[in-house]
Amino acid sequence: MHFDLTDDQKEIKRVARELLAARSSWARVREAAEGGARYDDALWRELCELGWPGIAVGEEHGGQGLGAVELAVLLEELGYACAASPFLSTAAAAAAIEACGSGAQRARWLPALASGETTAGIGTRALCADGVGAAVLVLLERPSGEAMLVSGAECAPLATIDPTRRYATVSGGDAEPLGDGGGAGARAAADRVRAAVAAEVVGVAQRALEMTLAYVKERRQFGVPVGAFQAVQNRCAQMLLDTESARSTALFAAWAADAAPERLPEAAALAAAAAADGGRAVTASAIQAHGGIGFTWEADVHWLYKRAQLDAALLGGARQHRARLAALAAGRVAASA
Amino acid sequence: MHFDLTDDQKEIKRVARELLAARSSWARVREAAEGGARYDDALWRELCELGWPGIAVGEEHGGQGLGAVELAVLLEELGYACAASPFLSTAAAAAAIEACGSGAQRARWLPALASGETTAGIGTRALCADGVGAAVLVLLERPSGEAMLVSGAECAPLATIDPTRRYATVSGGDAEPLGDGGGAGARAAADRVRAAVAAEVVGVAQRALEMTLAYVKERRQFGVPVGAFQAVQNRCAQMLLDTESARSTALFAAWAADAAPERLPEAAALAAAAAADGGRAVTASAIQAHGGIGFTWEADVHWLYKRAQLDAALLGGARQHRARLAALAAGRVAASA
Amino acid sequence: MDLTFDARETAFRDELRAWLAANPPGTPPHGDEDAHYAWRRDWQRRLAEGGWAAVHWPAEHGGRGATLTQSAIFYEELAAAGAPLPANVLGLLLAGPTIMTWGTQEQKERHLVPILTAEEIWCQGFSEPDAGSDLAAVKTRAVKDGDEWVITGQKVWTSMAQYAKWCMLVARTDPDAPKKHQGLTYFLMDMEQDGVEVVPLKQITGESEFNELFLDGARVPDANVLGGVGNGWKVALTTLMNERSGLAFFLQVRMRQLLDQLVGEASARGLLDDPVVADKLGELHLRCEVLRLTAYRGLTAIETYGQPGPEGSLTKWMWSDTNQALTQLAADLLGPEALTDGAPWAFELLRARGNSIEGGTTEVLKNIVAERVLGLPRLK
Amino acid sequence: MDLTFDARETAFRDELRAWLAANPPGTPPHGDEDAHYAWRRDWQRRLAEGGWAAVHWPAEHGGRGATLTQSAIFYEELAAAGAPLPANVLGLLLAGPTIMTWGTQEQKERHLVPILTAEEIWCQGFSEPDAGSDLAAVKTRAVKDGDEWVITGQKVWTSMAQYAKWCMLVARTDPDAPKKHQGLTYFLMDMEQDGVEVVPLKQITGESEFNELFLDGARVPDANVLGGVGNGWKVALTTLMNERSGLAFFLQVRMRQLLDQLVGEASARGLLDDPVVADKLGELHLRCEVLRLTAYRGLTAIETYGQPGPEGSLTKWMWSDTNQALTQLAADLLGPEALTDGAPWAFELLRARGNSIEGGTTEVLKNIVAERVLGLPRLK
Repeated sequence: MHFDLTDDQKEIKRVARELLAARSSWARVREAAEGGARYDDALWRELCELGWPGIAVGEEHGGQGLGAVELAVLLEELGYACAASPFLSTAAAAAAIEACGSGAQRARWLPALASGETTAGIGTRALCADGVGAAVLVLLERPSGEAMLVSGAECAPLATIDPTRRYATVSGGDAEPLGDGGGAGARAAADRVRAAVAAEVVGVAQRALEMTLAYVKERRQFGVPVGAFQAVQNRCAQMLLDTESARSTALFAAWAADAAPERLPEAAALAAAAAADGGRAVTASAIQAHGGIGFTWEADVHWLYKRAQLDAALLGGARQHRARLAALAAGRVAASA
Repeated sequence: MHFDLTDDQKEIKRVARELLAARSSWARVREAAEGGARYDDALWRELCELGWPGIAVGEEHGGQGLGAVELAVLLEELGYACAASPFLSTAAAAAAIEACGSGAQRARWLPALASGETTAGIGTRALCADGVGAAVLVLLERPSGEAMLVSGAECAPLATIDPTRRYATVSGGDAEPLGDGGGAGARAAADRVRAAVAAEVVGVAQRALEMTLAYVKERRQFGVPVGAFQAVQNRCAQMLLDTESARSTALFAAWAADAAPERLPEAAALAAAAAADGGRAVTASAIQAHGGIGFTWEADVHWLYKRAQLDAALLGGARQHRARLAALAAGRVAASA
Repeated sequence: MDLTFDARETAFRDELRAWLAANPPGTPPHGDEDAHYAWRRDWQRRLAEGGWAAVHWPAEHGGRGATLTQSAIFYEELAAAGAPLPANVLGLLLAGPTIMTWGTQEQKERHLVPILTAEEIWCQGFSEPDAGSDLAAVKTRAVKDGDEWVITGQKVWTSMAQYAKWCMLVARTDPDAPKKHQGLTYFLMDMEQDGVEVVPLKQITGESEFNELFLDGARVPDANVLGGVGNGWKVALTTLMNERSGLAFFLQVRMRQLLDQLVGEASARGLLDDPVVADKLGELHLRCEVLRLTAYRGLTAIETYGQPGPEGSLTKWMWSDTNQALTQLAADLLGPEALTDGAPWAFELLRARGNSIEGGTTEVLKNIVAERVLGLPRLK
Repeated sequence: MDLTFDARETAFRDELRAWLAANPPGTPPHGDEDAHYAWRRDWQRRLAEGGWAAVHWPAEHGGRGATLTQSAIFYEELAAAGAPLPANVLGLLLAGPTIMTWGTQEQKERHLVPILTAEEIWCQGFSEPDAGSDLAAVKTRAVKDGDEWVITGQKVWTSMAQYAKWCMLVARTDPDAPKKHQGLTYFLMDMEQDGVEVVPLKQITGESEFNELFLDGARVPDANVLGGVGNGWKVALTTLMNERSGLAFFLQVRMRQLLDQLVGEASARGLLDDPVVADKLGELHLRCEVLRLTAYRGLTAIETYGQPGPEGSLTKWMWSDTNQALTQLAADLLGPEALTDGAPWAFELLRARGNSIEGGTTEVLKNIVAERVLGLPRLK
């Protein structure tokens, strides 16, 4: 039992944190967002040079041959930076195709995705992240819980409240279940995509928490730092609790994806439920703790709030995952009775 | 528009507060509760001498000829005292029969109820307050929302966590809809009973709040009164908000019962939803704010918590009332569309 | 206890309704903030012509001497008719009454009519970057120079400053006063001068309701001191304590309309049969009604006991919580379309985050409730 | 990252499971608290005989030198087997390790074995009526008299005092010490003497887990000072900081069992098809899992970085919140039968109110999180 990143994983995290601090500052994110959700092309090129879109793709397809935990580590850092890039969708789609795709699907899509030559979109037809310009989409079809692989679709740009990312609505295209004929594999693919989104949310929440802590330690009112007020302290404590809850479940889901696939359905539901609600709560709290400043465009915490709202939508909301968890619990209880 | 008690109603409130402070101290409540939910007979005699069980019963049946608001005023004070007496059920049943009963029902039950010669029970077959020894029961049958008048039933004592009141389970008996053949009248009777329970909860919450305020102003820790800590202050502020929400809706329901019957269904649902959740939250908060002391039998706040739990059960929980409110809102929106 | 309107109140409401029916506010112009504000300004002019701009003002100043309940009715009806708040809302609710209380005859004659007609818009210069909610910490300085005062400093969160002719400005005239709330003076400052710079503060919605105000040698003549030099704390309290409960009714009706709209959209999607949705909508309905009832209880309390009490803190807190829950539920129920840039629900979702900050943060409101309503001790 | 048990951990678990299977704890005696405690005492004797009473103690003192993960496994398995906590839990978790750290050779030889076998039960005399969570405010006095100390004062919340032979007692030996946390001394006090009176403190459940301890001339020989006169603050910190994470695992498994039971009862009533019920059960399931995962993350952190960290405050807070929500939901779903006096669910509902008070109130835990984890400043 060792519930922490390995030294190698910590090193990936450190490198990502440093790189993104240098290359994807708030000024850069803002520039991309204010330009109408343009992506930071220089950043994307750099991420591709590092091979990160293919972090969880096998070496035979030009990937790094690492796993879902390493992907989660990167996604947390990209979320932390609120980076304007198609990384989430491309890397998550690649990881899902790698783990669950048929041989033909892997051969067709992985090389170009791993190199970042082409990008992917993830989501639903009503809301697809990074869909515009994507070569392939991994869409989560709600009723069956199976992920569909869609190519040749029409992706109409959808301007959302989160201009740090491009979104689209999807119509048409050729759709097939991800994997050999759908079923468990296609459901696992969907769970992997959700686990990836949840990992991003952890970073978003972590950043919101850190910005808030820095602010309330600095900002003074009535002669003392506002962080000394118990109401502010309790708010920050709750933010920590929500962030750590999202982190524990997101790491569990990433670990289960590779190491204990039979636990993935539950782990992914846990991660999705915790991230969808927690991300919104933490980032809303960050705005509140910043007071009037937090409500301004200049303060940057709002990018995190907006990203958390869209990520929650990509996850389909917490509720369906809680329902799934209740059903799983009921099944277990019934089985042991 | 005058949303406050009249001078006469305030006088009733003052008299009740003073009388109960003298006659139904915590020592007396405790004595009754520890004796196995025995009632305080001396108190009951005194309440009867004042004619309070018949406060909302017409003078032709020996009542005071006042209305639902005056009843609510008394119930709030009885709840505030957490008095061990069959007042709630008897007075609420009498008020419901007076307002909604058929001529025969009124003639049969009101004189003895108004004088306190006999008592009534209210609730359901699974949980009936004051059922043991009651001559008549007003039972709220869930599906139709109609109140039933039941006599000659078997009431088996049910020891609950609230020993300040006697509860029973009910079987058998002659049941008839309250009023002429049920329908709107019998539903209004049920709403009146719920409004009465909600009024009691307001008093329970008010007492819990006042005990808490007194305690946190007095009790010192780390050299200051604990009431100076923002976390405690915020807790108390929330208690006030919940108490006042329950009070606003309970008063509205009591007023609507007599003055605007067409608004009673909604008003009663508002009052029941606010009281069921608010009463439990406020009294639980009172225990917490008292710290370790609050968790002891000696501290008396627990009587209020237990009463609030049972009152919530008598109200059938907040959820069904929220559902009713949603349906009412939807109906109104549809009608105006 | 009587929760119906009495004859006078009903007559007031009916007269207003008839006037609103004959003078519909029309639909707001889309998109452009300036056009929207011009619409509100025009709307106030029409209100003033009809004698409806300042119902709570005494008749001698062009009002109707409305009771609090009538004021509440006014704002409820305004909102129900889809009308906007009058453009000069700060002038009507804050500057006007403060000038009536503390102003000289000249000041009253000079200022009240243009407030009423929206000819001269007012803004409020209280908050400062490092003072926040703490008026005693005001740093903006006013230094005497002949029969004028020279003002230097910075104000924030000044809504409508971009349209304002006048500013209710609190500045420090005696930095050596023994206590910090002493040595403040309340000025009526002309915004149209060099030395006053208005910089819009863009919000997370993309709009700019608020501004920063940079004062660098702005000048105010002695005649525009309100309530006497060094008396600013007291005068400002009049402004702060002024009865704004009518506004609360306006906001409540708006929230109720928003909820009704959500119920309608949920119904159109067949979502009302979903018990979880019904549970949440029922809870929001409850909270809206609690707000309305509690606000009316507050009105009665004020009418009975005089001064406005601190109950407003309770309703403001409830309102912002509820509006945030409501707009978040809309996003949950309506999905991506409620998160689309420029969609009304998306705007409401973002705008609602400001509710618990503007006009007193929820944290400050809870403190006020704890200390002033519950009498809990202050730390230290 | 590896969320499976390694070979050593698996072996430990399997050995324990085998032992538990061969030595089932049996069913607890109903009703009588003394009988229940006797059952727990007997259970600890059996654990001790099997070498399982104090797995986290070093082998030289009769333990197994278990790692934190093994300790966690121990408590998880104990709870899963329906076993109670060992009777002498405070001796095993607090007194023993504190004596190992600070005790003389004689003290270790005298006390450790009877702790292990539950022959001598221990209680903890830290809290006082006016001191609460504030150890520096301890008022109980110890005055030197020859080679003895004479103790006068009052302690509260001393669980198991009615069964205890020994008390970990913190008393003030130097009232003139310049700082309040100086001048404290940690005593091993014999409870079986005149001058020690134990008064049960009845809880809102009707049970008496806790006691008040009245000390009126109780005597402690010099030899029973632990860690030196005047060093009580430091010694007490050892007790307070001692690793109790294993206990958290026990409580979590208990809560999971309670939730499973509720899911079963809800299912039997056909309530799982109700989306509102499913939503709430799903949320509780999530919280239980978050607790389990976060606790394991905490263990890894401790194993990696040494000292136990303040994460325990976070899990304790989550646990009490969740247990309160769970027991309240049970009352909502099961109706009156969950509110019947003596019904297990009714007991759980009432008992859960203590969760956010005992062992550090949630308010204090949040402060600890804010100051020690988040590094937020203290007021003053």
